Amino acid sequence: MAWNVVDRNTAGDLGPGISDAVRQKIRGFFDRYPTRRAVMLPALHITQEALGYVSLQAMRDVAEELEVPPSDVLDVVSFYTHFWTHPRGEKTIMVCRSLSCELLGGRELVEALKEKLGIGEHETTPDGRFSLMTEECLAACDHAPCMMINEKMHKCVRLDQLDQLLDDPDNDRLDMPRSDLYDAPGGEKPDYAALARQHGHHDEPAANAEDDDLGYTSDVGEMKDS
Amino acid sequence: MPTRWGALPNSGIDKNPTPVDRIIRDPKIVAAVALVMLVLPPIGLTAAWLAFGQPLLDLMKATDPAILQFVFSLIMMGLVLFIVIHLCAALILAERKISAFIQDRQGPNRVGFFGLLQPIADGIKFMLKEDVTPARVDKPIFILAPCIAFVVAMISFPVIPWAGTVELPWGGTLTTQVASLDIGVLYILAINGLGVYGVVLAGWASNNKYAHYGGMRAAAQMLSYEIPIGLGVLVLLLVSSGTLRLEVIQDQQTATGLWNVFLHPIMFLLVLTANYAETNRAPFDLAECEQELIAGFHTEYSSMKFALFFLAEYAHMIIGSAVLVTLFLGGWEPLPGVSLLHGNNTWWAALIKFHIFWGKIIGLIGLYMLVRWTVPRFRFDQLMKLAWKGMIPIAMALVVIEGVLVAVGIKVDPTAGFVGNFGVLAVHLLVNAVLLGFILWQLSRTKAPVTGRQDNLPEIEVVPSRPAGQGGVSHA
Amino acid sequence: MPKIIIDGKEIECRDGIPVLQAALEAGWDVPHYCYHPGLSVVASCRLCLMEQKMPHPQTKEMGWAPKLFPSCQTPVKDGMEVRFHSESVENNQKHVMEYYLLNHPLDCPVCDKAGECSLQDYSEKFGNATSRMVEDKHKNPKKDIGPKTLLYQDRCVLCTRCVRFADEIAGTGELAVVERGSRGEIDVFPGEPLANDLQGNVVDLCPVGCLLDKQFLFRQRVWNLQTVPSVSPADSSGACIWIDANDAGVHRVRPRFNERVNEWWISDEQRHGFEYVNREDRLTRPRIRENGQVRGASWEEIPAHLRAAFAGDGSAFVISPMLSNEEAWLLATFARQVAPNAVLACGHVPVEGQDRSFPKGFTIRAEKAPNRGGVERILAHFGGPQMSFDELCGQAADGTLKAVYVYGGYPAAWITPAQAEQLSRLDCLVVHDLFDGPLTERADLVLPAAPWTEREGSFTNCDGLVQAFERARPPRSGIKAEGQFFQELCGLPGLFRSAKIRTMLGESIADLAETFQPRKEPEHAH
Amino acid sequence: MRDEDVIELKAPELTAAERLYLPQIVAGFRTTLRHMFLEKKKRDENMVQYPDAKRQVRIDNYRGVHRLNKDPDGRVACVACFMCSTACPAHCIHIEAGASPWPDREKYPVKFDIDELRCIYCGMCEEACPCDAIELTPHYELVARTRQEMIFDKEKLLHVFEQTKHDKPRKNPAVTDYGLTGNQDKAVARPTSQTKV
Repeated sequence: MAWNVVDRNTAGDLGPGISDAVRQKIRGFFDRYPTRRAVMLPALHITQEALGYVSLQAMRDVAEELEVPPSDVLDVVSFYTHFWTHPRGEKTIMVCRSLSCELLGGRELVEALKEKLGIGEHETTPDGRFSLMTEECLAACDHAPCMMINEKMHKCVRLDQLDQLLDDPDNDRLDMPRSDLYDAPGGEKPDYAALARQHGHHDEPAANAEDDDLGYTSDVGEMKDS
Repeated sequence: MPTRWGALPNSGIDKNPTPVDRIIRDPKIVAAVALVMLVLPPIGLTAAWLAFGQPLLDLMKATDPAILQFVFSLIMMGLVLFIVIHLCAALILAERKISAFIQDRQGPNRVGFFGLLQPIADGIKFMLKEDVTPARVDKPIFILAPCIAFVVAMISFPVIPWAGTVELPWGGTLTTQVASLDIGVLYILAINGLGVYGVVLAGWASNNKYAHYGGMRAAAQMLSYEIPIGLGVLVLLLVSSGTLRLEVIQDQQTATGLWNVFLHPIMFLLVLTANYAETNRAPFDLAECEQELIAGFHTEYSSMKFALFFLAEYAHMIIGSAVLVTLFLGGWEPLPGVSLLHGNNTWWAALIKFHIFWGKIIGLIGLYMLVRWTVPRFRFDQLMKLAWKGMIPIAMALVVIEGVLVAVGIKVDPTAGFVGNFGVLAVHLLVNAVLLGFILWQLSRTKAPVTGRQDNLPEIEVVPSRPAGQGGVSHA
Repeated sequence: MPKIIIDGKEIECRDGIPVLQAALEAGWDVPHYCYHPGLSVVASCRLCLMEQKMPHPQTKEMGWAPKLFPSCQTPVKDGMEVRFHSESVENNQKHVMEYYLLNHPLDCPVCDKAGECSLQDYSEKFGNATSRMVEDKHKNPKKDIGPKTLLYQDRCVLCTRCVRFADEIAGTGELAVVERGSRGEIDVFPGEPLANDLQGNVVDLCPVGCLLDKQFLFRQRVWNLQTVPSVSPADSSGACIWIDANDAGVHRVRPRFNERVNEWWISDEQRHGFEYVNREDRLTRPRIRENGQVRGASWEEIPAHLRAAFAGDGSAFVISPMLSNEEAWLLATFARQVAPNAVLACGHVPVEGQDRSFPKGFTIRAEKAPNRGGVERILAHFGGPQMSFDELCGQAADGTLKAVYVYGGYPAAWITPAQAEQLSRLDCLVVHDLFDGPLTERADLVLPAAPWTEREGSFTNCDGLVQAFERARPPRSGIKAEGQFFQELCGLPGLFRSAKIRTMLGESIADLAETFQPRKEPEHAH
Repeated sequence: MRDEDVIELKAPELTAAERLYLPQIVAGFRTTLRHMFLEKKKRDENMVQYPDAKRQVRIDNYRGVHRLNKDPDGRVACVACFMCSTACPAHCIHIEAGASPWPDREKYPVKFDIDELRCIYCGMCEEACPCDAIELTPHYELVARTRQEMIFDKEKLLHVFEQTKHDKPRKNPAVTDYGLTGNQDKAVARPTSQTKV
């Protein structure tokens, strides 16, 4: 085809894969979840901590571990802006692109950063120092426009502050790894059946499902094949 | 966007005219040719007369009058054939020019100055065209049909009294009428009746449904319109002459100066109209109407076969006009009411008579053409209605009336002259006026819508439409 | 059977289906993209929203709920009352349609889906004529996502039918939604193209022109096609299909709903395997060998020739499983007429590997002929000497058989050179086939066959289900369709009509006369 | 439609004189004779000696021979959408589409034949064309020696464009992305994580 088509039949350079240590760490989460697919997010966090980003090869490896198609992993990785699909700089600049920040100068901020760093969104400077991305909301609308460098939030950013903010060594601080937010591996596995009963989960249809007269439920689990 | 108008670049055709183009379009050259053609024959004839005149006269004096008449008849036949064929060519050009002028066009103007050489080009083209005979035609009849059409058109001419008789200075007479038949009028009617064969056979043999329709229509049409002609002739015979000889009917008009057209104006119109129908010309060209039947009976004909049909049509016009001139328009007499040339049988009078006769024919043909380009074509039902419900009853009424008139003694007296027959003329004009009034009265009694459809169409039932809002959106 | 009230009209519907499906089956035209009866429900397109009567929270009085409900996700319940023709529902449809068209490129003239595109239909029926968006449209990439499929992302409405199909029906999950929100795209993992054996169905599933079949790409505009119901001969499953054809040939095969066999799907070989019917090198003229010379023959002289050649002993008829029940019956009848002791053999049955089943039960059969069951039943009914095709070849080689009539009709070369060699030793070999091959070279009489698109009849599938198929195209010039030819051989007058022959066939084999008609799917169901 | 919307027309009736034909025919003679003799001057003034000179035609909407327009790069502007052949009441347009060899366009006509003998010159194709690729030119001189010559293929139609583009330039095809620049630039390609991979 002569016109512009992105070829998906062949992959180019997939990047680095994950090491055995990482695989072991991922497998450590398997017990804690009812399915392996559920380990997706911890596994990706572990991978991103190990590689700095989630390469395509790493996605394949994770998919292999979790026994899901690699496209599912790509689905999740691309859904969350915090997963990087290509190498990230030392400092990641995240600028809010939501309404409040947009109205109070967020876009100018992004444009200024792009000009200053010479890169576009989701790109990294050639020297590997900065990466730039935009975020949906940094949850500081009252201090718009705001941006985050690595894990540190800067509020009410003015354009003339940018140089100072970028050079601030305090930005090098990295918070604790994301995967640590999940329960440590090896802990006790919850009783999912009990939880399901408690919350009326659809895995076990609750006996009181017909408490409403007309039973208007959005649950289609009971729908037969039509 | 405003509309832009512009001339398109010319094609290369006429940027480089050929030498032939240059010659035939040069008015000077064409004028010179015409001059030569006009001047040379008289000079040649004069020279020939000076050289051979006296010996020729001597020879003629010495010849048996019967043989002289025979030779003269042959010469007349040749002359008439020559005139008819050449007149046809000229009439075709005339028709094209007249139609063009009527339609605000120029008509043929490329071949020769004013298109005068167009008939020659047409003739050459007719002869050079491929003569196509379609695969599944009935071949003998297919070839025979145009011949019949042409021959039938031509064999009526001998009975026309072109210029009466010529008394030779040394005694004896020659008649310009080739065949002075006792049944002249019947002969004309009979031969005219044969004309339909050419058309019907052509339509049949072509094995083409359009041609077939054309032929069938032509048959019905010609049969229908022969009746008014026959009745018209009957009226003439009753009132005027009591003879079937054309030259006698003609002589009677010149003797009294009372042309039959004044005695029988309505009958004249009927016969004229029927003549149009007999020749298959507009507004009665149902047999070949282009819009419905492509070209009707001659759809499959090409080249000279087609040309024969063409010639036959024009020959029919000429013969029809000649008959009308003879029967109704006083023949070779120049003016009505007086007898200028009656009884003058000198050779120069014959020459003048001959020219006047042809002049009247050409005048009638001019009327033919004017009618063709003025009156729209009839629909077939209208055509039949006109003949059977219009013309034939009127003609029959006239026959009855004339019969009554003859019975009470009101009849043209050939010896009484114009004044002596004035009473007869007055009675006839009165009768015609009364008949016209009766026709108008009848027409005003019945009704016919402008659309020309049948008179008594059933009323269209109007179905009340659905009340609004009942349609609704259907989900099913 | 629950009864529900839609727009004030009470309808009866099947149990356990969503309101949307009930409405569609009752004849309502409800716009929807993401809902498909064969897939799980995600309720993401928001086009099928309806109004529903619910009890007021305080007064418990029944009234229209202020919020709209996705009809695809609401199961029917006896006595419920909903409506689709109300201002709020129609407003919703209008605005959602406008939203879908925000970034949709107006390239309908070059889009293969144009003419059968839900976006076109819905924007005409339910949408606005104009878009209020003044900003530039986003332009998404066009992707080559597999050997047989293209994905034009800028036309996508993200209904995720294709993703769900890959996950649930094919079970391979190549497709995924990457990114999110307004940037969402359908994509495959790089290097893992959409290559499963059912993938062609995503093209049918796609309500817009986003997923395109490379075989049909740019080939015809759909409004120039005539659609005819048929049955796929690609394997023995008897999958129901639509054949889209016009004067230029057969262009496309699409699945036809059949609850007993293939539901809404067909496999790729059923979908793409028709191209042989359009091949230029098909046989189109009978050929006869006389005194070593091959000459073209006319169909009129052939019956007499066959009767003469097969009258004696040692004649055999090979009846291919590519033939329909009616044709096989007519040919066997003729065989018994002309030679009561003729051997009847079922033709070669191509088999590839094993049956393969997919998660929801769709099965690709290993047996690649449509009618082995029917032909075998008919042969069994006729009785007399019978043998397998291999045995027949052997007997032909050792001279037991004198004259053999071989009907082929396979889409590709089918006979081994050894078998061809064995058959070539016969006194008289008649080959009735689609293409020239090793057998036609040796044949004394070659008859051109018509592919199934140019015939009509019925196939008996591997489960004994008899299904009728119609003729999509007239036989190519010079070919006499099998049914007509065999009928003339048998001496039956008139034009071949499969239903008539089926009735005659039913007098001896009753259950072959009963054809199965799938449930009729609503026009706008998917 | 309601009953009150229906206007019933009654054809006027012919008078007796009209049904007699003769007065009408005489009136007709008046008209034809007037044209024949009195309007000669008007006739001569309006006369165009056709092959030597040509009538002025309305270039923008005269419906003569077809042409297939080229875009500024000299490529055929047609995108093979079949709209013209669909709209054509005489079924005289035959197109075979194929994948275009150019990057900015995906479809183009591999074959594009118009049977000029079958065509009724109604201009529907021009109306239907979404990228103004097919147009009717003011040229009405269309002759050939065989029927085959009158089936214009793509090359010939493009050649007609070359011949007529000075008389009638191509309309501005800002209707779609296809053809000229149009709003090709307006569509914005946007970066995604995927495109960067």
